[in-house]
Amino acid sequence: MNALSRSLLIIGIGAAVALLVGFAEGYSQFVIASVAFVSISVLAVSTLAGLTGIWSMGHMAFVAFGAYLSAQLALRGWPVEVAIPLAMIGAGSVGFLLGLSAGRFSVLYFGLLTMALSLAASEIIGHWTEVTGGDEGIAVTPAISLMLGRELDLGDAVVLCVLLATLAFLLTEIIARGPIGRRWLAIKSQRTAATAIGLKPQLDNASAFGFSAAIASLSGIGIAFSIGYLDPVGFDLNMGVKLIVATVVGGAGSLLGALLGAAFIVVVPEMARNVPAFSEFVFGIATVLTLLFLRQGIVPSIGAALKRRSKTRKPETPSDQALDSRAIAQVVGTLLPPATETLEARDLAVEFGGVKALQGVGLTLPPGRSVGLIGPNGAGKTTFLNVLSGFYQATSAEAVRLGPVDLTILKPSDRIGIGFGRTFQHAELFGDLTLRETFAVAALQGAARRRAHGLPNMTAAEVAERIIAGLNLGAVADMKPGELPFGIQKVADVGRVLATGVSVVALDEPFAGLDAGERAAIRTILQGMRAAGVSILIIDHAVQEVMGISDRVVVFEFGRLLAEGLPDEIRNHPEVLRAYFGEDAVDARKVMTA
Amino acid sequence: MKHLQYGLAALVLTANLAMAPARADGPGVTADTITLGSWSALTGPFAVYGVPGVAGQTAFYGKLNAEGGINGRKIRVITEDHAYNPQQAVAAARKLVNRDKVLAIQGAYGTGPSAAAFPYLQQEGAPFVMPYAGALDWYEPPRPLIVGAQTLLDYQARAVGRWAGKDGHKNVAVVHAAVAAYEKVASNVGPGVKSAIPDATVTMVPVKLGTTDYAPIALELAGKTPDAVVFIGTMQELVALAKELKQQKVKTSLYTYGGNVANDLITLGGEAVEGLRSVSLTLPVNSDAPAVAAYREALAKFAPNEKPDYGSLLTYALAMVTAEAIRNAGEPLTRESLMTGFNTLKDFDTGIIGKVTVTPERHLGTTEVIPVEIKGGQWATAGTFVDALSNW
Amino acid sequence: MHDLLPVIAAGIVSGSAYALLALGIVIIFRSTDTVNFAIGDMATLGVYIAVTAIGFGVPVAGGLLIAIVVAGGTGVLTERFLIRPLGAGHKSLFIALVVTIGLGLVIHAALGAIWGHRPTTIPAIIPGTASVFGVALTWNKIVATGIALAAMALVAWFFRFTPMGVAMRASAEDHFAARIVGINPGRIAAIAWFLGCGLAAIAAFFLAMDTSVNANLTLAALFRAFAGVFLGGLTSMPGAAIGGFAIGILDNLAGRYLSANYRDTIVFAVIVAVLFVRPSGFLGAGRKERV
Amino acid sequence: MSALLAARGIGHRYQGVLALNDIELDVPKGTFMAILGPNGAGKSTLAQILAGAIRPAKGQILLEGADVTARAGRQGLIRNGVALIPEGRRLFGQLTVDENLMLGAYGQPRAVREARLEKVYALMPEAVRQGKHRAAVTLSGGEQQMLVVGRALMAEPRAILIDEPSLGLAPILTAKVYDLLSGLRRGGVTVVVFEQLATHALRHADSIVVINQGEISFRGGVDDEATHEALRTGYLGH
Repeated sequence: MNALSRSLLIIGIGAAVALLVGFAEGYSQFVIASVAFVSISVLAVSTLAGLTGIWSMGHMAFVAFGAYLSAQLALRGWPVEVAIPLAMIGAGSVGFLLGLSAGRFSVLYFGLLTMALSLAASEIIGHWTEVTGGDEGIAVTPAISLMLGRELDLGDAVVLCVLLATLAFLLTEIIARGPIGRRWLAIKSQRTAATAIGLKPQLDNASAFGFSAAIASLSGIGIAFSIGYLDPVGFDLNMGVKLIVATVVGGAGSLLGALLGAAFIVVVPEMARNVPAFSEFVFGIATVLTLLFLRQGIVPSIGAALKRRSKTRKPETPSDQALDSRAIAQVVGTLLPPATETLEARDLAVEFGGVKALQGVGLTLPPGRSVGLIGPNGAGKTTFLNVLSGFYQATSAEAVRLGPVDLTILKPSDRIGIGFGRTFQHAELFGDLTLRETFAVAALQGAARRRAHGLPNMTAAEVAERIIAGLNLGAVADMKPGELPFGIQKVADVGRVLATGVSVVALDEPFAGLDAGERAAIRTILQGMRAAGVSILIIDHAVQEVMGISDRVVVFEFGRLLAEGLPDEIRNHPEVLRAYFGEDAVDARKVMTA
Repeated sequence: MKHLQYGLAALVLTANLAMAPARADGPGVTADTITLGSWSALTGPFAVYGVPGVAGQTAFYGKLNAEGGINGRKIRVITEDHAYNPQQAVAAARKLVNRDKVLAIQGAYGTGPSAAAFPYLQQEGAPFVMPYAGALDWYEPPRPLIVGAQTLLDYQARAVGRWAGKDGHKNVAVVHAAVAAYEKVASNVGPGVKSAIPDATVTMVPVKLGTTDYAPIALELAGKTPDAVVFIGTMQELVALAKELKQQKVKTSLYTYGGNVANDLITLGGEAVEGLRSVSLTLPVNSDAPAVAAYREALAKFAPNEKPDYGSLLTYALAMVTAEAIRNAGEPLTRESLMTGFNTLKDFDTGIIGKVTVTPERHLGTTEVIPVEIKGGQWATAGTFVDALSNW
Repeated sequence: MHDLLPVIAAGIVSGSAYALLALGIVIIFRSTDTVNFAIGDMATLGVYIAVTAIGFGVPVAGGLLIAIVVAGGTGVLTERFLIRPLGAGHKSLFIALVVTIGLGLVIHAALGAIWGHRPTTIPAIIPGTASVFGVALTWNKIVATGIALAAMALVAWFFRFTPMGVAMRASAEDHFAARIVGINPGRIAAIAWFLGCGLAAIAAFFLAMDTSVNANLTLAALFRAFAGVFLGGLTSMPGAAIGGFAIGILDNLAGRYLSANYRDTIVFAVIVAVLFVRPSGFLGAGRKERV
Repeated sequence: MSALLAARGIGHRYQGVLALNDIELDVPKGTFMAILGPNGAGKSTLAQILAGAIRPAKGQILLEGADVTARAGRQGLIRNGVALIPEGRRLFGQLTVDENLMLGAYGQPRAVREARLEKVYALMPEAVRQGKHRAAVTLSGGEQQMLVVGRALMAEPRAILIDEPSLGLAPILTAKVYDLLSGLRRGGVTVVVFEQLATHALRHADSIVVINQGEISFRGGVDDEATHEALRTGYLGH
């Protein structure tokens, strides 16, 4: 089902429920309204948790914000149509500011901070008597509606709740499940790799938190007008915890899950009404049982079960037969400009707590060439790459630059902009995104650079399509990395960096863990990239592979530069042989040269 | 698959809720039953008050029904839990009025939660009678559909203040929970003290509601050396304060108001609360007055899980007032005639609380309290019913 | 400020309950990566059963033991039948947490249903008061604090010197390595849950003795214990204990000198400020991020 | 020579990543075997499966002919005398040297543990002996590697499986570790080394197994020409 039909479905369901309200008797209407406004706040928490991994216990603060703001506006005669955007903007801004700090904390600690937010909100509501009525609460004046041209009565309020829910689900479908949401998911599943393709986790976390807060405020508007009375107890931590329960039970990040989660926390106690004082009991048991048997929450668990049943297709490992380096070169040529700058590192040192990981190393990668960096385990190859990609700070360096740009002062996420990208030893693909989505997310990051270099204008989807075709990933383009063999994941990792439009690519162990066929495929792709003018830095253990594709080879050992030269020189370099095979170079030479 | 079924069951249930047919019987009255609605805190921290409150009326209506009901009709009370959450009280109100079609809401517990439901009740024209709660604005000015007989906490506070003054305490500290509802009530203590001793010093000491550790407060009071401390807050906190005052050897007299006149206070407070004085709305539960004896018997029979205590005795008496009003209302029994039934109560004596008189201009049926104190580990009367608003 | 020492003394007394609860939370978290939100309710369940036993003539000290065993046993069963089936890993973190929330609700509701909502009391172990820094503390509180401190010392000794304790620390540090030296992860988890819930039961028992036996006995204390846990670090046992005491003292200082009304807000403001400086608490392990 | 440990038809996969395919292997009692192969060949997986630390998806593990596959996945085969020293050492860094060693004999009576502790300390370098109460993380890499061997020895194992002992060590330190392993082998302990770096293994081992892409590509003696050919193919491709 595509995005448009999903959106239409949401509108359709919303409209149908709104119509249904007219036929229901009063109390059922109220239950519908309750499910509607609770589903909005569950949706907000669930979307945030599902797409960014941030779990918030403090969202009732935003719900309260929406509720009290709309009550105050109604009191002053402002129409509800004005209250909606104002509440969203206000809650969204506060949420954005709070979200900026999310990345500093682990999931649980940020959970505590949001708990503190909830408590702070309760304190404020309890003491700001003029606006909130303090702990005694305030009755809400019915709001005027511009569309209806009159005050909302209780029946209208129910419809309002349903419409607000429809709006919330629609916005979430469009924004959170569109390109922006893909970014959030990318960051959630691989923060480091996301940074390497130019995403900014802090900013994206903040915007996700802000979005989610804005959605939550809609729930408050629904509560204000359908309940008609606001009291701090209704927005306390207890309710915030219930939203977490609903999120987990329904399944984090799922729209249908949010609806079911809301129904769960409204309807389960409703079922237990006839047994007074037992709603807690029933609610608790239902929560525990659901999670024991549907571990990932209702919707994802059922979804997974259905998928298991239908899936039999097994993706094939890529092989070089299907790949053609000339075709790849052609595709790559349309995606990124040829390299024009030299990547250079001179006299670089890195220390971790007094331990020298690198000292005095360096290398030069002229535009369009390929350089191999090899060395035994512990040589410092990965550390070197992490300095180049900005994840580690060099303790000292004479120069680390790409052309005129000093890399040491650039943030990791800014390297894409000057044309430097990297891949990862373990591929580090975005676990929650399909390959197509992954390429599209990366393509958006590369758009500016492609434009600046006068490459043909393409949408993200077009870029993704080209990469899929060029790397022969058509059969697996709509699958997630977890379902794919490692070989395909590694190919996709290269595809991802190509989509960002960079001209200098550092590959971290591109051959590690691959079989012969997969290695051949990577080799073909690298040849294609070279032919398209990409500068390539290959860091790998697979000596033979590196030698085969590199113009020059650099060897590190124990954090120092051991040798540097043409592949053939390195192959017979006594120090290199010693490094790999120890002092018994006789044996080793046999091994290397046989 | 089993798990899927649970989910489906929940969905089907939601659908059923939405489609349930409305019953066509009038508002809660049939040939043989009268259905009343009520709400209370049956869960959460306030269940300690809410549950006994329900037990009292259960005992009264149980006894009444066993004796044949009112004009051949049995009384049925549907009680909903709101866990002291006003939003849940609104939901309860909607269910009771809209689905259960109750005649009236009576004996409802919780001031804030009940107030939250008023706009809805008013829209539906449902009477709200004899609540186990109350605030000044419920009765002043009188609202046509609200009638009660629980002397307001504000009046109790004034009365206890006056008592402290009459006892000769010139320097009085009022320790109160720092939320608006309690603050308002506590503000009546000062005028009460001053009505007896015009130049008395009254200091307010706000404490966060839910405080368990009263050591800092006791130490603060030790510095102020008040002659008397009037406590306006929950029982658990009163116990904590009393114990801490005793420990820190703060020599002072402790006063409180009706909500805390429970046997639990003695159980929990032990020696620390000996000599504590309070105004009460009811006679002590161990009183040998006939009505109180009948209450104890009914409670043992119809709510055997609850031991006799202040809360259930009060709601028992309030239910007695409701029953009297239903009798007064005569036939046909409608919401209008019920309100008339209340409005014609004159000096109705439950034998438990102060005499109840309701008129269209006066919807709070009584403003009387009775002074009580803890003597030898038991509540004992220290006088007779007095009007809390008078200078008794 | 003349009563600074007494206020701190009172803070240490109330802090000992927070510290016990915090320690319990951390022990369980370290062993099974589960934040046990039901720990307070499990402990309260232990106290209720202990009170029932005391009603049948069991001495108060015996009651304390019963509370520990019941709470600890509930913990062991919970781990075995509710937490272990969820499996390990990052994804189960919040699922396990929500399961304990659900369990807490069930226990809480059961307490009300079985024992009613009216508070009862536990008789004091030793009546009377003593003067500490000029502040009168009941012997009860002093004994309670003493037992709490002794329990913490015992736990420290257990983890420091017994093979099982060392094994538990090893397991917390590296589950896999612990397995391959022959440490049974199931037994480690069971002991951790028993210890954690048992410690919480001690806290709950003394809270009950100090105030009353009621279903919401640990509510406020648990909340402060969590604050202490986050202050000290979720992975550090000494951190949790110190954090708990720190919260007790901070809470009393704030209540006495700043505002009795805003004490929670003040305590939380301090914690948030601390977390911004040290995002994993004072003694907690930093977050490892793989590059 | 009978086989102490044997693998029969072992197959394993991690999330679609090739790990092991149809491994048949006999580790003769009392020998020093080196299992060599490049990164990602499946050595670590095989080491963990042979030691019972993870349960193979397919196949059986035999210990002296008895099928012990069912015991795998929990505490491994340490109680049956098979000790694993995993890749990256996996010491308990926050625990002291003493505690690390004592854990090696976890479950044994105190007297036994203390007696063994003395024996093991005798094999340890000076720095380890001097630092009994230091946190293990403060030791140097070489000392840590020795300590983790010591931890395994505390179980008095019949077999030691050691994964990448040379990882991150200077050659001189690696040599020391191998000397220790050789000494153990002379003392009757079966030693299996899983290595990327061939030099030391070639010098100390009795037999060589080359594993590549999850499959055994060669088995033979140390001085075979065929061994070198196999290693070349294994490391550098065809």
